[in-house]
Amino acid sequence: MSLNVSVNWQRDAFCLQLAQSFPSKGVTALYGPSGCGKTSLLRIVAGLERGAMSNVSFNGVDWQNESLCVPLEKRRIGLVFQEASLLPHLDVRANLEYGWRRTKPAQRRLAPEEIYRMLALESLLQHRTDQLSGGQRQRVALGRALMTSPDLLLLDEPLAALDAVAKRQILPYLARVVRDTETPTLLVTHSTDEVLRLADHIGFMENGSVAPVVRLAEALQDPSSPLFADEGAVSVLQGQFVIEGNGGWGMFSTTSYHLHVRSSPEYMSLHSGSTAFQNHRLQIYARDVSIALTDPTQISIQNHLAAKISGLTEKDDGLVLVRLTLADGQLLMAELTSASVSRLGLILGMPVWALVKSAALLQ
Amino acid sequence: MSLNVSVNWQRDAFCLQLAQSFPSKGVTALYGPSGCGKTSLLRIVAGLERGAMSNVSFNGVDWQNESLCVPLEKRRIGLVFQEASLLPHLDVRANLEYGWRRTKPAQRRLAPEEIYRMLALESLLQHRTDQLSGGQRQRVALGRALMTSPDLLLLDEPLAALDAVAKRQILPYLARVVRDTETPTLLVTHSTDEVLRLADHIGFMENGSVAPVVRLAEALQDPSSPLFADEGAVSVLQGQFVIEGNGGWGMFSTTSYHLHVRSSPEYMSLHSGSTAFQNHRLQIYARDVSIALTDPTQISIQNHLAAKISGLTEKDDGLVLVRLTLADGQLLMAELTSASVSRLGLILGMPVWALVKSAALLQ
Amino acid sequence: MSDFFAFTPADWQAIWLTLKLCFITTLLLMLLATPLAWWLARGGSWFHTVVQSLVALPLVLPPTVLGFYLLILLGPQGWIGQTLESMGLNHLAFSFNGIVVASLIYSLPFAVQPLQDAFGRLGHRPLEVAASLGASPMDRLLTVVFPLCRGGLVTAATLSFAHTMGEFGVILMLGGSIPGETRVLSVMIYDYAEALDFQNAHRLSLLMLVFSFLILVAVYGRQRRFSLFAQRNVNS
Amino acid sequence: MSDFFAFTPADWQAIWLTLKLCFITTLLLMLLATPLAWWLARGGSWFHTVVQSLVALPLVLPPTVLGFYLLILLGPQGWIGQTLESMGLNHLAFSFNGIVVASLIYSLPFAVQPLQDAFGRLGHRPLEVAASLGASPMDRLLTVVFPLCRGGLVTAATLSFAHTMGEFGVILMLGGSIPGETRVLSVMIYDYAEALDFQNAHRLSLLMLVFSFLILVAVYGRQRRFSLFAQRNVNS
Amino acid sequence: GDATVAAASSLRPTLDRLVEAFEQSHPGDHVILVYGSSGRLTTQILHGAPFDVFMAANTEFPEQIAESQPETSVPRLYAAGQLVMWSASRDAREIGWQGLLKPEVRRIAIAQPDVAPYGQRAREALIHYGIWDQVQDKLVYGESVSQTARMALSGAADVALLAASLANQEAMQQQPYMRVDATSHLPLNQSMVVTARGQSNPVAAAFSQFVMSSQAQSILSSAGFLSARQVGQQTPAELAE
Ligand SMILES: Nc1ncnc2c1ncn2[C@@H]1O[C@H](COP(=O)(O)OP(=O)(O)OP(=O)(O)O)[C@@H](O)[C@H]1O
Ligand SMILES: Nc1ncnc2c1ncn2[C@@H]1O[C@H](COP(=O)(O)OP(=O)(O)OP(=O)(O)O)[C@@H](O)[C@H]1O
Ligand code: MOO
Ligand SMILES: [Mg+2]
Ligand SMILES: [Mg+2]
Repeated sequence: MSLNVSVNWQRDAFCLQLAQSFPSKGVTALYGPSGCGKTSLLRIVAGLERGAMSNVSFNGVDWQNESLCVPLEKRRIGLVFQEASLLPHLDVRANLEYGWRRTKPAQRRLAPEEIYRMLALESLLQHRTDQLSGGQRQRVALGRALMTSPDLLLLDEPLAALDAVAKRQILPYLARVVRDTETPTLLVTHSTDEVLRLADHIGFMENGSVAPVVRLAEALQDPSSPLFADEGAVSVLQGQFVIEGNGGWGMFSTTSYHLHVRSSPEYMSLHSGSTAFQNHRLQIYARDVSIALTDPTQISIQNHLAAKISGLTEKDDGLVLVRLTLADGQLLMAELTSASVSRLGLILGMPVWALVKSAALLQ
Repeated sequence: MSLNVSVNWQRDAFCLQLAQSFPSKGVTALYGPSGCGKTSLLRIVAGLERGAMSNVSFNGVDWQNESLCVPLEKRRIGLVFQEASLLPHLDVRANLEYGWRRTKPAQRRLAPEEIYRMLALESLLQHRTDQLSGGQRQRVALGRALMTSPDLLLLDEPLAALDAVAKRQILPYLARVVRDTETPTLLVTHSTDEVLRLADHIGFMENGSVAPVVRLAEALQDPSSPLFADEGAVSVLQGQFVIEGNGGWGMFSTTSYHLHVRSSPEYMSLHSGSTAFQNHRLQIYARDVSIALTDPTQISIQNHLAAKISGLTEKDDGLVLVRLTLADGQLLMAELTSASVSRLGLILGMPVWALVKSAALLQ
Repeated sequence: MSDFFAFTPADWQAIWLTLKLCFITTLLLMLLATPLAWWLARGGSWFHTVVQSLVALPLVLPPTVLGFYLLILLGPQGWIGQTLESMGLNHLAFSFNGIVVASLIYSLPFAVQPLQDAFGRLGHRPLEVAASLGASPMDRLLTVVFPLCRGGLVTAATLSFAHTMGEFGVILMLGGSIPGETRVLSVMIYDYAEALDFQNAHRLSLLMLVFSFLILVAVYGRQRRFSLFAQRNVNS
Repeated sequence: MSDFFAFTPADWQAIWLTLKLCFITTLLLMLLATPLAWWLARGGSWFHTVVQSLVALPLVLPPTVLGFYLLILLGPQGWIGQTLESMGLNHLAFSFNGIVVASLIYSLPFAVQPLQDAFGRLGHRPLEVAASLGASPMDRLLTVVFPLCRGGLVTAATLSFAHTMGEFGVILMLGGSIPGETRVLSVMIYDYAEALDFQNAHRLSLLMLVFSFLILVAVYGRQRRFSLFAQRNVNS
Repeated sequence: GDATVAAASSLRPTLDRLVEAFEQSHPGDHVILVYGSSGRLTTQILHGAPFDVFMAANTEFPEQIAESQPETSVPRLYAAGQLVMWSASRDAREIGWQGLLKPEVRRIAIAQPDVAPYGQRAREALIHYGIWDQVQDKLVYGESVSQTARMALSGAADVALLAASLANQEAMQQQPYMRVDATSHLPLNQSMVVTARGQSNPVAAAFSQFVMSSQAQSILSSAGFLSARQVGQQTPAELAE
């Protein structure tokens, strides 16, 4: 069961050509440079580009082929555009309730109050849409789409207009919404952070075509992934997380090592009550990992992990990406200068200590 | 000489109230949460909110007071809106040239070709505006504003719609444009990174008012600055930069210490030719700084700086911000867990080694 | 003054008839013009252009001449009239139904044009949004298109109403000025003027002007308030 | 067929006069209606509402009645006519200038309404953008407002042209049907029809219809091509 | 019963009085009057208008109807119009035909000769007095005599040639009129028919009878028409010869 799309669409100079199956569970990120066709692809999935030669089916139901085109309103798709497109003749509440009213009670999985709360919309309900700032508008658009409890969410850079604080506040809620309501989501985004926090799968787009969709963990194995162009390589470790004391600090453990890490307050408030979580993901930027030949003492870095060097990739910017295999076999990447590599005499197979300065709990 | 604005404007529930002088040199960032009035303020400076009770003067010339309102077209302001607002009846080239044609030849400081090149617009010139993707549109809007060689640039989150790669490519050019052409700029942004890269001064907005505009360096002294809410505290060191070899690596030096750092390729290509630069800024995230009691060897971290602890600020999230005074008196901040602080027994006045994992050259 | 406005039973009959004609015509016109304008606004073939041009053609002919052709077409000798008669119905000349049809044709361009403009300018986005929220095409029409094109609807209805009210050439020719059936106010005023009965002509003219003015002020006033609200929204 | 279209010199005179009247009226109307529509579209006071309602009022009166009032007003005894005479000019009754004025008044609502709609929907953003790029108000009008409101302008001009062409009640009364001066095609067709000279009435009607149809097709065809280009732009 | 009478607009308002008299002498009968230009009414009758009696302002149109609708009654002359000269600003009797050429007479209104009988006769009179060519530049045309009267009333036309019945109206009594010599033009004979539709309507027959009664005829002549007797009991057919 999944979303299958095949498109062959020449529009002026631009050609969108792909045959792709997207998982119909969790969040699939579409990541690619400006103008590569992300919006066009979403519009085809939504049935908004009738001119496009395309076949679309979702969970076994044909949405579009040569002979048929299920109209958008029958697809139960939540759509958030790049620019908030609020209906200007309705106030905020009426915009939000527009879809809600048109959703059969049996299909309503999300309570309006909950959506209002998670997107901080309560204080805006009485406003006219022209009284909202850009960010507020986008929040309303997001809420409005969620109100229909859609079967599929199509998000076209929904957070681009939000400020960092608002973004950080909403991200975990969005993550929870798409997870708890099990709404499969196609997310177009430019932000590696959003991908790491939200995505389960990722499809890289370039010039009108999509590389096969892969699991995020898999995509992160590739040091030259476009995801890393901005912030550098990232490793993701799987393990158990147990909260210790307050402030969100706790212990991330695998069978063979522990890391002292911290989850965000938003994360905490979402999971208040429980203290131990299985199968969590820890995100570690390669630039936050240093290497020592002996286990250093008298240093502020807390997390020291024994590892073996399993790869050394020289990049053209004078940096070396060091692949480290941890005791439990998981992969950790470290970014060092080539000067350091030669100073320390790092070679393949060498046992070293990985010093992890900081790590972020995902999921 | 500067931009003076005083506003007292009640609009429905929202009240914008400020009396502020903005420097008329370099880039002044306006930073604040969604809905705090940033766009409204820019519109007042542009003369687009006539209803607003306000006084605006620029470089000694009154733009608006009780009795007068210089129209926007006489203010020579370059304006880029949150949403690209291309003129839909003109193609990309005509949009770009619209302002250029209306600029007196004597006032043209920027050559169109240069602007096209720096914003990668060449391949878009023949397109209709409705053939552009969101990011492409915003690039055109930016270019169009620059084409008038404005006396003042007002940018309302101009890069919000650009993907990370495009953003990273354009940022240094934008920085150079505003610097080389000495175009004073008011920049509304949500992004700390943009602030650190572009801004000389910063004004924090909250709820319709602006805190006094301060130099960026000054703002960075405050560990609780809103700028740090997202990425944590940042220190900025002043010094000399000398390029050594290729890949952008070089030596950042002050009177008493050196750091091995790297500038970006975009930066390099902008400054190709020269190899030594005075008075450069180095940005170091506090989370990238570790502390050791003795100078560690056999560790990949290259930059070890002798320092003295001059401050310990416990934050409510279990982290401690350690202020370090370097040999030349400059300030460096390190973010440690309180567990590390107590494990190492850090106290005020203690001599320690600051380990700098990575640093970014600004400017 | 009270004397000035002491209307005769014939006046009252004409007033009532005029209102009936205007309301019915405007109503039917909106029902008819809306789908037509929608179709015209969304399509781009040469066929659309031809239909759009045909809609505007009634404007071009002098009203009595148009009325004459309608008489030929809708009367007992015309093929529409004959078809109706052969179906056991009445032909349309010299009847109230006939002048309704005539007014529909004559005022059609005034209903179609503003609607078409409004629909054309609406863009696809609001409709896409509403569809994604589960609104069926009819639902979108009622809850998105109409509210957002309110200006166009008001203009269309107002122009249609006013134009039907003032129109008399077509009605005179096709309707035959039959009291209680086709003798509307405009015909009556015309008749008074023809008889050099200026007192009555002035009286009824003033009535129509004042009445129409009040309607227009009410309609435009409401519309204006609404459209100012909406103005900052153009880019949202 | 060639015989059917063998126009008499009187026909040619009327054709020429009609074209002249339509072009001049449409031109003047656009010059007049544009600032008026702009003012109406941008303002929100009760005064705007009143003016907007007044503009639509000529629609409501039967044309010959309107013509009679105009005759009184513009003729040698009317205060406008007298004022003109005292300035050494001619009064406006029974002259080409007079029927131009009458057509202006009568067709004003058809020019103002579509323009006002278009201007109202334009929004502030494109104007703000153009101003920031150094365009003066007049420059913005020519390079932003007009191109973006092209649909409204075309509609306004087309409706005005067609309506002036078909209008005859006012012209008949005020113009006096003077050959070469005020006897336009519509009056001529009317006369033919009144005299039961249907051959001539058909001939001229057909001419007007075909000519107008061609104009309309040309105008709408161009406009349609343009507006389809612009359609995806509504949100950009 | 009811009957609908279509009448030339130049009969207004004389016919109103005539109908009043008819209804008084025929209690229970009712006449609905529809005025219009003779040309339009003819067209309408030819296309099935529900008129029982047609009283035209000429003799040709009733004949035309009788020709194409055989059940129509034989056209019957009921009166003749009289042409007069009238001016809102002066006594028309003092103007004289040559006076029309003076520069202070700027505009002369007549009914459209191709359409209205009064216009046709006005043209004949102007030709008869030898000034047709000279007044060409001064002529303006009304669609009907009534419109011609309004042109003169408004003062926009200095002089008008119109129907005596109109000049007798209250609105025009401010100035006296000058009767145009009946020999200067063909007579303005007016005839009527009972239409095919009116044949089965006794009220139509009664009304057409009544029009020829002496009571009705004297109403007509007092309003400014020549009664049928004054014109001579000729049939329209004879007149045409
Ligand atoms: N109406 C159109 N006609 C022709 N080409 C178009 C049209 N709309 C978009 N394009 C082109 O199609 C390509 C894909 O556009 P699309 O909007 O899907 O990009 P995108 O990946 O969403 O970009 P962004 O991240 O900037 O929003 C672009 O190169 C654009 O120039
Ligand atoms: N036309 C209006 N009428 C009344 N209030 C308005 C209007 N436009 C905006 N506001 C309010 O004014 C405040 C400031 O809006 P503004 O657009 O200046 O915010 P902003 O700082 O630019 O936000 P963002 O970062 O989301 O763009 C908001 O709270 C908004 O609700
Ligand atoms: O037929 Mo008439 O009598 O000219 O109005
Ligand atoms: Mg896009
Ligand atoms: Mg804003």
